[in-house]
Formats: sequence, structure tokens, C-alpha cells
Amino acid sequence: MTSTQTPAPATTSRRTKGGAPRPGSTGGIADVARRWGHRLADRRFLPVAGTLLTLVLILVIGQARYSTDTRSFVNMRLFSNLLVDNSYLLVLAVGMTFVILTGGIDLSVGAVVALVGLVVAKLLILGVPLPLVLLAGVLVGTVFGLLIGVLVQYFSIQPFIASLAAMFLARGLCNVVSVESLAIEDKGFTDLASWRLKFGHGPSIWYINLSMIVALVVVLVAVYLLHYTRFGRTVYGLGAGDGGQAVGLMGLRAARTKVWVYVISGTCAGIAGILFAFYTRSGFNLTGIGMELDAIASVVIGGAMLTGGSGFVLGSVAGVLVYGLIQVLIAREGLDSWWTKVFIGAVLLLFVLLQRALSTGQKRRRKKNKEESPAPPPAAAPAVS
Amino acid sequence: MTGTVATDPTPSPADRARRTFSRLAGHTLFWPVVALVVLLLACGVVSPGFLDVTVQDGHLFGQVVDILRQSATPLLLAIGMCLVIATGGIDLSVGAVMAISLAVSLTYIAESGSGTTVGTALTGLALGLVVALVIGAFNGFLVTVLGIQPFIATLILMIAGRGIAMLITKGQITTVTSPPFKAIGSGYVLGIPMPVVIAAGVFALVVLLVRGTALGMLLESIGINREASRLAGVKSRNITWFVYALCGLLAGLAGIVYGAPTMAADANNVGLMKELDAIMVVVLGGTKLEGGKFSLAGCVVGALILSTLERAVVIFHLPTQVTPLFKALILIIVCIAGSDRLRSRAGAARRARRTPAVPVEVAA
Amino acid sequence: ACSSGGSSGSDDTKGSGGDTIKVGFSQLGAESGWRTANTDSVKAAFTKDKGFDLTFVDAQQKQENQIKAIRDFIDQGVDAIAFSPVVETGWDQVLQEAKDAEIPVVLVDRTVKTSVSDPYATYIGNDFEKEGETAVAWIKKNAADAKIFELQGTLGSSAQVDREKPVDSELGSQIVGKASGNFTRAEGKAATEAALQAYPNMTMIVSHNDDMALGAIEAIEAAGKKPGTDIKIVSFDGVRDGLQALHDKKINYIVECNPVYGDQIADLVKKVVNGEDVAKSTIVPDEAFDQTITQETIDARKY
Amino acid sequence: MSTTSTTASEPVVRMTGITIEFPGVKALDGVDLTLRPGEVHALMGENGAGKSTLIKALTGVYRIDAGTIAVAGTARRFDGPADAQEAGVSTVYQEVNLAPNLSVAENIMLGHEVRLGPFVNWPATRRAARTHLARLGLDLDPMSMLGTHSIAIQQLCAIARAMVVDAKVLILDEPTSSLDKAEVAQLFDVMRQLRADGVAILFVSHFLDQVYEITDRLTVLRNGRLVGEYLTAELPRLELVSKMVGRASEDLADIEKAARRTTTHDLTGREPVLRALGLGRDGTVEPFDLDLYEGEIVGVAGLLGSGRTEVARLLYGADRADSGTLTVRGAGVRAASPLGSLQRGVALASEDRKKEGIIGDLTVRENIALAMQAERGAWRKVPAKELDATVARYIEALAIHPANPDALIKNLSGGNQQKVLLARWLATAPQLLLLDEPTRGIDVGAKAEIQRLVAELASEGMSVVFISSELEEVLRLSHRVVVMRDRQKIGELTNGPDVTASTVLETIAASGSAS
Ligand SMILES: Nc1ncnc2c1ncn2[C@@H]1O[C@H](COP(=O)(O)OP(=O)(O)OP(=O)(O)O)[C@@H](O)[C@H]1O
Ligand SMILES: Nc1ncnc2c1ncn2[C@@H]1O[C@H](COP(=O)(O)OP(=O)(O)OP(=O)(O)O)[C@@H](O)[C@H]1O
Ligand SMILES: [Mg+2]
Ligand SMILES: [Mg+2]
Repeated sequence: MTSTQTPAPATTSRRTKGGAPRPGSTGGIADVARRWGHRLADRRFLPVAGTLLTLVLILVIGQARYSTDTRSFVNMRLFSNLLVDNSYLLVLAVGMTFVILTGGIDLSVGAVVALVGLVVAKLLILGVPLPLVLLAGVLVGTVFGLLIGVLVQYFSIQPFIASLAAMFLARGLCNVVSVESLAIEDKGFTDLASWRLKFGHGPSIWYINLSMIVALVVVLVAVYLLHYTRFGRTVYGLGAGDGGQAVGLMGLRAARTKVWVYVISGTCAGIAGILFAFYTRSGFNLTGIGMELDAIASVVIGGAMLTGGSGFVLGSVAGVLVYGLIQVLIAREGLDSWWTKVFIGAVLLLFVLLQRALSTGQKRRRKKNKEESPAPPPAAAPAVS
Repeated sequence: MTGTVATDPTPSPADRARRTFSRLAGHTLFWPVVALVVLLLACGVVSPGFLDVTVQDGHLFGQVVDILRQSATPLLLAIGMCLVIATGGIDLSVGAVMAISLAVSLTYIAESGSGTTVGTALTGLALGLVVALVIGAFNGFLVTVLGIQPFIATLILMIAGRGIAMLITKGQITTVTSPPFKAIGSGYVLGIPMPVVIAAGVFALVVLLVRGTALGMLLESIGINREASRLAGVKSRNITWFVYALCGLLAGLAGIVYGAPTMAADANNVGLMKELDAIMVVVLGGTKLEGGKFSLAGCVVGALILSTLERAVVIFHLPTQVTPLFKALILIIVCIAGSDRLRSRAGAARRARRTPAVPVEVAA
Repeated sequence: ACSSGGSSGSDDTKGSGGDTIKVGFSQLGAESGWRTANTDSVKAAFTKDKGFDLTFVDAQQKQENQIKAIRDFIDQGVDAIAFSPVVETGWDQVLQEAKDAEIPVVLVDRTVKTSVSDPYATYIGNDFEKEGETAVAWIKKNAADAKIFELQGTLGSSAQVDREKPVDSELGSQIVGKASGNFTRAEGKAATEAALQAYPNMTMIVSHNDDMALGAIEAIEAAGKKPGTDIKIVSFDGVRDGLQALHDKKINYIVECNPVYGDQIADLVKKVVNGEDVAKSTIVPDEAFDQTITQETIDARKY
Repeated sequence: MSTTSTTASEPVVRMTGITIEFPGVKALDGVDLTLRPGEVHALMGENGAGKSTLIKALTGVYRIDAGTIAVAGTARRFDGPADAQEAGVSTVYQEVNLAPNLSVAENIMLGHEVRLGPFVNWPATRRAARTHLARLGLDLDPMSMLGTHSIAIQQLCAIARAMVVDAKVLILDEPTSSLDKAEVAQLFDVMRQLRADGVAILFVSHFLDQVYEITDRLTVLRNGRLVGEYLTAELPRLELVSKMVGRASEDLADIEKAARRTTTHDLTGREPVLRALGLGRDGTVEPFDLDLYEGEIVGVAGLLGSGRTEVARLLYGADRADSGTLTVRGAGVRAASPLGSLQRGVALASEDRKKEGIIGDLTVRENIALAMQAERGAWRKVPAKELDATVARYIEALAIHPANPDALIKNLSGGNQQKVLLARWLATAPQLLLLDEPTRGIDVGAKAEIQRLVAELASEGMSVVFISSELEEVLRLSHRVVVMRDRQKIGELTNGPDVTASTVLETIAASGSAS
């Protein structure tokens, strides 16, 4: 296996991929513009775009169908209600996003929400000071998250099962705490729950309340964690497949990150549990059944892949809003129980189809990009060894 | 004991099927079986006579027999689920499908008015199964043709399916009187409860189907590496589709077996949360959710564990409240005991993790 | 055996206000035959030609959905809101909002615990606890020394909680065991099978609804015992199948829980909207049947 | 060639008596390895010799069952790559191990990203990534997703990542397996520079030329055992090879000769096995014509990323063609699909072993059976006897190690996995075999065997398409050479004594200047 060694000058092997020009090459603005063009048309962003599209679509439909001459369907009230009613789901979805990004799943959140509600109610009834109670509530979630994380990472139990076990555990504990719904009369708590800023007046009155603010903060923190920390990028890396081996070999703390992801989701469930308690001012062992599916559905509607690695917190936020709006439409339609279920299913189906359509369309576009990308200069040396 | 009775009802025609199959069962089933035996014995100790099987007016009777009967439904679900999971998918809609098929059958029988005739009962049965098959095929269509992620694809019918079932029964609990139909759920063959016979039969057939042919291997290859399988000429689309359809069919059968004894189509509650039970059963049986290798024998053990467990709660005079705790406990124990990490210390695919660095003297 | 308090349906079916009354009704779900029967009767009562414009929302047994629905009613500015709470607690906020918006609220089927002052205009429904007491009374009279196994409904559902209360308090000593059958036949059957083994000494089953009782019958018969004689059965609801079993002497006593009172709700709503004053609570009369029940009564059942 | 051999300086890594057992295999058995600062040290051995395992033992991916590891004189056992990196041991593993769903910048910089308070400073991080890529003469958009680049690019990114930390020890496990020559040269420049800075570099490659060009010292493994440590300059090629393979150098020479063939082939008036007319797929390959004849080996030469893989995939039907027609033995083919192709007697051994080849959790037997079975359909199972016979035959013929049909293929070394895959395709008795980089990451012995095998198959009448980045290899084997450039077929050379590497290059260059 002899060969002709002709050391080629470095410059000959310059190749540009991904359709980006060299830095400082001429026509800067145009180039920057094109680069951003490429990025926005990036496969990753499209589902989110799809979600936003649907959001608008639903609003238009609603506006057309339900606006009476006295008041229009789309108004501040609608949105404030939407957020008031879904703040807990929002927080759940955010937590779920972390997990799903790593290709995992957390089925326990619904049950945890119920448990937290009961624990909070119980403790308040026992007269434990409010701050402690709130803390305890959140910690309940954290502990469950930790449990799942440890099972997943250190006993290599699949997330689905680990969280399923956690779900059973939480439900069981709920029943142990109380099978009757516990009302929360604690002054401080109810004050927190009913604290809100009024805007406007009459029928068009709308509010901002604590839950909204908490949810918003959670979202912001999540965005920071996912997009501006090493941890966040590792989370994405874990979703790249092969069980996060790649990130492990890259020397990133794969194991630790994986556990953290579930701790985060659990903690979010804890917070959501408290928001839900704000919302209903009671704890009840039958609440939150299927809530995990709502959260997952929202995240998926938000454009995340359950296989992990792609998705955005903000997408999930949009997903929650879409999900909430669907509920509103159903309410306005006054559907039967069964039609309600069928309708939700149908909408979900339509939505996923839309996403498919978008992403396939995108693939075609990507090929074009590849074509555009500059080819290796002729003088490049061949592969010889 | 019962474990073996059900673990291996294959009328060993194909020796190969058997060999592969016992190899698969191998040690992955060790812990589940242990758990099962322990549970049964514990019950036996707590409540004397628990393990007795008597013959009562011509058929077997006893707690163990009940447990076997109770296991039929989860087993039927789990078998289908197991194959779906092998392809790297999942089917959340089985619970809803149970409700639908039962609703269809009973509504037909109710409408037909001649519920007492065998013909009607069988037609009802057939109708229910066909509908279930169609639904399964629909799931398969979403997953294979449209390429929707299984979790979501089947989530759709998990939600909508119950609605459909209620549409069929108009939200009422349709009840009929049809002895032949009832027999499907509460009849006996040679003294053995019908559901047990059905489940065993289906199990044997499916084992033959996947291990007697190459289907099993192809399923696994698809589950492990779909693209590579495609390039190797495996018709992954058709096979996957087929499996979802089969899963739907079995879910339908499960629904009918489940609802037949009471002959009441309670669209809202039949099969509620049963998809989770089914998945739990599959996993208890040592099949990994990420797809690939699967063990049908495991499903049998898993199903038995599940129904024994639900029974044990009452036998131990525990309040029903703690049933979920129980499930969680068993699930965690079995999974941890069976987890590769613990089994093969020399396991190769070990990710980096904290271990006290052993200081070693070295002459530099 | 059930006392009936408050008003019963009056004759004027036309809204005295003349124009139609916009009503939002939030049903808690469709979890049982009883519930759907209740829903049907409500829908039948709030029709256009009876002068109503009904928005009906099914809450799928989720409180959050119900709260959303009620908020939405307020947002739509309906004339009156009626709803059957999923659970007793946690309504303060929406009730307050309804109050702020000056929309009268009619509670159906269950009351609520709330700190809001004067939270709702009126309440109409069955009294599960009273039903429980009725059953207890019968048991004390007819089977004073029964060893009772209690077949519970879905844990936490008010039917389970309230029906259980009097049984526990009055007959606590006689209860040998409990297990939940989640209001379904199949699980009722499974639970009973196990119970027969676990509590061989039981002589009576108190089932929180008919479906589970029917399941229990299956199990008892399978065990070669005679339901109704070897093991007595007391049950609630009084759906047709249940009454049939009662007639066939397989069940000993059924306390009815009558779902068909849509007209009375409509009637109340109309009164409330027109500002007439109504009793704070209306208990729908629940009958109770023993094995003397006639086939006619059974065939008369709509549910 | 190798410069200052630094014997004096004291070892930065010393591994002694390293032993690692995997279920079934003893991957390493008392192996020693010593790395000194400022040297490039080659780790040589056949496929499955234990090179990658030794590396993973050092960086703590695998726990060692026996032996000691000392880094800079102090005993260490790393908990994993992260730990190793902190201690200044930075590694590029054999399989490209990066996250395809992250951007190039992230893949290179994560772990060392530029921070701004609690935030990652992305602009700065990207700039840094750019500079690191530039060292390897690469200019990518740091924001583009890694997955959208070819394997070669990804491998370069992995190398760039390894060089971000100023490591005391740099480990490169077959970094050049899919690089073209210029890129290799570029890499070597960097390595020399690092060596001058006193970094110890461990270098694994199956390309002897590269080894002799860059390394000062080498350690040879065979079947998990240490053969010895030698100064590269003092060890003749054939010596080295025979030490690796454990065979006398003479018969190796024979193998090489046996494979060498440039006989021209008379094709007049013969009907082609396969004929492609204007076959193309927008975005990947421009329409091209191609005839393949019985008993003929057609090489495909071209730069990396020139579209060779895509050509093979189109011929096989792995991708749908947008234009053109495909005819196999006279019969027109519409909508070619893998299964269809197999049934028509066409098989493709794909270039990406991990993603498109092996079924990791299945056994060697099942992996070999797969294509056969797929061809027969799910219902007609290949009879056990027939299968066992076939499997045994190929394990023997291709010297697959370990020779255990029930071993999980994921536990075989890269090279042996490749052999199993070859067996899979040969088992379908194809008339046309498309081989995309069949010898990538394969040791000399195996490589020669595969080359001979290909030659044999052809002489038995099989038609073979041979894609390889090793021009020499292509020229040695094929009767005709199709030249690709920039995803276009730009020429076809009938092989002969006069055709050399430079001829091919000229063709490429010419068409380049023409276009
Ligand atoms: N995770 C594993 N489990 C079991 N056996 C393994 C594992 N990894 C490697 N082996 C075995 O260890 C031996 C050495 O493998 P290794 O990958 O180190 O070879 P190599 O020298 O890198 O070969 P190549 O040049 O093909 O990469 C092989 O026999 C392989 O089958
Ligand atoms: N998954 C992919 N995404 C984007 N571009 C790709 C992908 N795979 C290949 N390409 C591009 O398509 C062109 C052809 O790639 P291909 O792999 O066929 O090259 P090749 O000639 O086979 O080289 P090699 O096989 O040595 O990598 C190259 O420009 C490559 O960068
Ligand atoms: Mg290697
Ligand atoms: Mg290629």
C-alpha cells in the first residue's frame, strides 16, 4: 500500500458547509441576512411556527363564531382567563419539556400535583406556618423528581416505567393523606390565591394574578437554563440518541444532568401543585388524573419530539395556549361528553398532521440549501493514503 | 404451580420456537417469577385455603383460578403491547379500544333483539373484533404511513376512543342478556374458565406466529435499528402496521372477555387506565420499552403478578387506598432487581460515574 | 323513606320574563348511567320552547374544566349558572366572580364548602348521606347482626364518602372489611371474589351502587352461594338492572337515587332569574325499594 | 518523517498490566502502554486487537479489572471522560461521538464555552469555535447543526473539540478513517505543532503511511495482548504488519500480490447487469449514466463528499431517484426499493456501519441472516441448518473474531462488524454488489482479505461497485473507474497500467477548471 505523498497546502482543503459564507467576506449584510434566513427556515423552528399558526387560526375561528355584537371573542379577558386557568399546566409543560428533550418522559406529574395539593391542605389544617407549607409542597415534587431521576440514571430503569411507579406511589400517598377533599381556609393562603391586579372594568375586566406571574418566572428561568447554560445544552445533547453516550464521551456530566432533568420536572410539578391549590383552594385525591397527558400533549403540540433532542420551552408555552383555547372552543360549542373527547382527539390529530406536512416540506427545502452550498475547489487533493 | 401452568402452554410443535423462546425467557424472568411466587405464598400464609383449587359443580374453583381468570385481560393486552413495544412503539389506545369493541358487540346484540341465540352472540363478537382491528390498523397507519410518533398517534385514540365508545352506547351502560355471549367471559371448557382458555390459546398462537416464523427477529431488528433494517430489505412499514393492527385486535378481544361476564358496556369505565397496566405487565416481564428484544413469556408472568397483587391487597385486609403503593413497590423492586446495572457488574456500556478512586502505589 | 323538602315543580313553564333565559350548565361528567340519565333530564328541561338557551359543558370529572367553564359562562354573560360540583371544595374564587358579575348560581346534586358569603342562590339534589341513613335503618331493622363487607365506590367521590358515613358511624362494629370496586361491575366482582376468601364470615354486602352489587352477585354465585340469602346485599341508585335483580330476590334492598329532576332545576332557575325567592335547598325525594317491588315499577325506569 | 525521538523525558502516562474482560471476551490482557511528552505514539493492531478498549480504559469509560494507570507519576483512575479531560487527557473516540442535534460551535466548545457572568456568551463562543476549526483548515457556520454535515466534517469537529483544551495528552482513535488527504495533512501539521509544544499524542490508524509519516514510537497489540513497543523508524513496514497479524511477512506480501490486478476487460456486445440512464436526485447527485457488466469491478473515485455514497444509494434504491431510468438485466425498474433490489440480486454495503448497518442487540447469526430472511419474507423462516451452515461458512471465510455466532454484534470491534455485514450481503448471493467504503477502519490483514474476496467474487461473475477513499485500492481492484466530483459523474477511465492516481486527479482538476 504505497502512496504518492504530496503534502497539500492547508488552504486547498477549505470547504464551506451549512451554507454559511466565510467571516468578513464581502456583502456582509446580505450574507448575515441569508444566514439568518437559513436559520429561521431551520427544521428546528418550524413546528413552533406551526403551533403559532394554529394559535392564530383558532383565534380567528373563535372570533368568527362566537363574537356577539356586544362583545368580541378575542379580548384581554380571554387571554387573562386563559393564563389564569392554565398557569399550572404551563409550569408542568415547562418541566416536561426538560424531560422530553432528553428523550425521557414523566408520567408522575399529575399524581404529584394531587399529592402536593393534599399535603399543602393537610399541613395548613395542622396549622403549619404558610412559608414552610409552600416550601414543603414544592419539595414533595422535588423528591419525586429525584426518585425518578435516580431510578432512571443509576438503575437504568426506563423513564416511562420509573415515572409510572412514581405515579402509583403518589396516588397511593394521596389516598393515605385523605380520600376526602380538604378545603383550604388558611387566611394567608387564600389571600395569596386571590391576590390580583384588576384592569379595565365591566364585562371587559381582566386580571393578572400570582399564578400567572409565577408561571412566567418559571418560563423565563427555563429559557435561561436551556439556552444560556452548559447544563441546558447538555440536556439537548442527551436527546441526541444513543442514551446520551455522546455527551458522556464529550466529557459533559451526562449522568448528573439526567438526574437534574427529572428533579426539575418534579419541582415544576411541585410548583404546579401549589398553583393548582391556589386555583381550587383545596386538595383532592382524584385531581390531576390524566394531567400528565395534557402536559405531554401540550409539549408535543409545542413542537417537541418525544424522541428527544428537539423542542423549545416557548414552543411548549404556545402548545399550552393552543390546548387551552381548544378547551374554550369546546365549552362554547357546548358539546356532549363524548363529542368533547372525540373533538380533542380530532384536533390533536389535525395538529400532528400539520406538523408532519411542515417538516416534510422543510426537508425538501434543506436539500436545496445543500445544493447552494459552495463545492470544494477543483485543486483539492484526493483521498489517498 | 400456576406460574408454570400458564408460562408455557405452547403445544410444542415447533421445537425451534420453543428453544428461542426459552432462551429469551432465560434469566430475565427470574426476578418476576420470584416476585410472583413470594406474593402467592404470602397470600397462602395470610389466608389459609388461598392456594386450594377445588372442583365445584364441574369446574375448577378457587382464588388461584380467579387470579388466572383476572390475568386473562391484562395478558391479552400485554401480548399485543409487547409486539408493538418490540418495534420501538407504544399503544396507549388499548384501553379505549376495549371499551369500543365491547360497546359495538353489546349494542349489536341489544339491537338485534335475539341476544339469546349463539349466532347473534358470535356476530356481535365478530363485529367487535373487526372494529378493534380497524382501529388498530388506523393506529398503524398514523405511525407507519404518516410517520407520527407512536405515543402521540395512539394518544389521539386514547382520548377520542372513549368518546367513540360512548357515542355508540349514547353514554348509557348498555346491558344485554345473552347467555352465549356471557359464556365468553364466564363459561368453562373442561372446567377451566373460558378467559383462561382464550388467553392461553391466543398466547400459544402468537408465540407460534412470531417465533415459528422470522417475524420475531424482524420485529426486533426494526425496533433496534429501523434504517438498517430497511436497507436490509425488511418491510418495516408493513410489519409495524401489522403489529399495531394485531394489538388493536387483541385489545378488542380483551375488552369483550372483560365485559362479557357482566354483559354491560360501560363505555366510561371499561379499560380505564388499562393501557398503563398492560405496559406495566410487559415491563414486569422483562421487555425493554426502547424496543428490540421482547419476551412473551414475560407477559404471562407480568399479568399474573398484576392480578395477584390486586387480590393480595384485599387478602391482606389492607384498605384499597394502598393498592397503588403496592403496585409502585413491586414495579420498582422487580425493575431494580432486573436492572442490568445490578446483574452484570462487568457490563460494558457503563457511563462515567463516581466511584472511589483506588489509590495505587506506582514507582515512577 | 326519603323526606322531600322545599318546592316541587310549579305549572308555569313559560319564562315569565318572556324572552329566553340564557343558562350555563356544567355537568361534572358522564361517569355513570345515573349521570347520563341526569344529563338527559336536564337537557330535556332546558329546551328553547320552554324558554331557555342552554350552554351545556361536560367537565369530564375535572374540577379545573368546571371552573374554566363557569368562568367562561360569566365571560359570556349568561343569565344564570347551574352546575354539579365535581368536589365540594375549591369554588370560592369562581363563585366570588359570579357574584361580582351578579349572576345567580344554582347548585345541582351537591353542595359546596366555601368561605364566600351567600355563594349560591339555591341547591337542589339528592342527599347521599340521607340515603346512607335509610339503608342503615333498614339493616338495623332486618339484619341487625349482619357481618358487613362494604363495597366502596371510587374513593373520594362524594357518593362513596357520604354513603359510607352513616354506615360506618352506625354499624362500624359490624363491618368486617372494605374494598373499592370503583363503581364498576367487573371490579365489584373482583373485589367480592377476594372478599369471600378474605372475610369468610361475612353475611352482608353494602354496595355503594347497583353496578358493583351486580358484580358482587356474579362472584357470590360463582362461589356457589346464593346472593340475597346466604349473603344479603344492600345497594344504592336503583338503576333498572339493579331493581331487576332486586325483583329476582338477589338484592335485598335498594335506596334509590333519583336523577330525573331537570324540570325542577329549570323551575328553580326561572324563579331565581325572575328574582322570586326560593328555598335555600331542595332535596330530591329518593324512594327505597325492597323485594316487594313490582315489575311495573321496573319497566317504568328510564335509566 | 518523524523528528526528535524524546527518550529521555519522563512518561506522562504509564499503563501497566491493564486487563479488561467483557462477557465472553478478554478484550485486554495485561497490556502496558507508556506515553512520553512530545512524542506521537501509534497504537497498532488488527481489528479487535483492543486498541479502542485500551483507550477507553485509560479515560475511565470502562473500569479496568486489573492493572495500574499513572498520569504524570501519580496513580489515577478516571471516572470518565470528564474527569480525564480535567486531568489534561483529551480524547477523540473511534466512532464520531458528538451530538448531531447541537450546533457545530456547541459540539466543539461545550464544556469550555466562553461565559458572561451566569450566561454563556454565544457570540464569543462561536468566534472561538471558528478559530479552532480554522486550525484544521475548516470554515463552517458554527451555528449550523452538526448532523447536516458529512461524516468527515463531523470527525474533524470531534478533533477540533479535543484540541480546545490545552491537553497534556491527546488521544486520537482512528481520526483519519474518513478524512481526505488534504485534511490529513492539515491534521498532521497541527499534531506536529502540538508535539513540539510537548504534548503526548496517542494515534490509532490502519493507514501505515500515516503511521510512518507522523509517529515516533509505536505499541503493537494482538488479540488483547501486548506484542511490544518499538521506535517507528527502526521497524520496517512488513515487520510491523506481521507483528500485528501474527503471520510471517512473506505470505502477507503474497496476499497483496494476489489482489493486485489491472487486467482490462472486453465488454463489447455484452448485456449490462445494470444500466442507469440520467439517474439523479436533486440536492445529492446530478443525473448520470452508468453500465455495470458481469464479472467486472467498477471503482468509484472522488473527493470526500463528492456524491459517491449517494450514487450507490440511488443504484440500490435506498433513496428515490427524481430523474432517470434504471434497468437491471434488461428489465426496467420503477421505484427501486431495497427489498426490490435484493430480489433483483443487487446489494449495498453502506458506508455508515453504526447507523445503517448493524442491528446492535442482535447476534452475529441474526445479523447475517437478516437480508436473506427479508428477501424470503417474514413468514418463510430460513431453515436452521441452512442458516447455521451459511453463518459458519462466512465466519470462517472472513475470519470474523470472535468466531461465535451468538455474540452480540455491538460487542464486536469495528472491523469485525464490517465483516459480518459483508457476510450479510454475500449471503443473499447478489449478482451486483455495491460496496461503499468496505475497507474503512479495517486492518491490513482484513483489508487484503476483503480485496482478494472482491476480486474472487468478480472472477466468479459477480459485478462489483467499489467505493473507497483510498485511490490506490480503487485502482488496484477495478477494471473501470468512475470519477465523481462535486456530486457529478465527470468521467470514466478504463483501468490499465497507464492509469495512476495522478491520472484520476487530472481528470478531476480538468473538469474543475472546465466548469
Ligand atoms: N462493550 C463491549 N462488550 C463486549 N466486548 C467488547 C466490547 N467492546 C469491545 N469488545 C471486544 O473487545 C475486543 C477489542 O475491541 P476494540 O474495539 O478495542 O478493538 P479495536 O482494536 O479498536 O478494533 P478496531 O480497529 O476495529 O477498532 C474485541 O474483541 C471486541 O469484540
Ligand atoms: N446527512 C447529510 N446531510 C447533509 N449533507 C449531507 C449528508 N450526507 C452527505 N451530505 C453531503 O452530500 C454530499 C455527498 O455526500 P457523500 O457521503 O455521498 O460523499 P461521498 O463521496 O460518499 O464521501 P464519503 O462517502 O467519503 O463521505 C456531500 O457534500 C456531503 O456533505
Ligand atoms: Mg477501535
Ligand atoms: Mg460516502
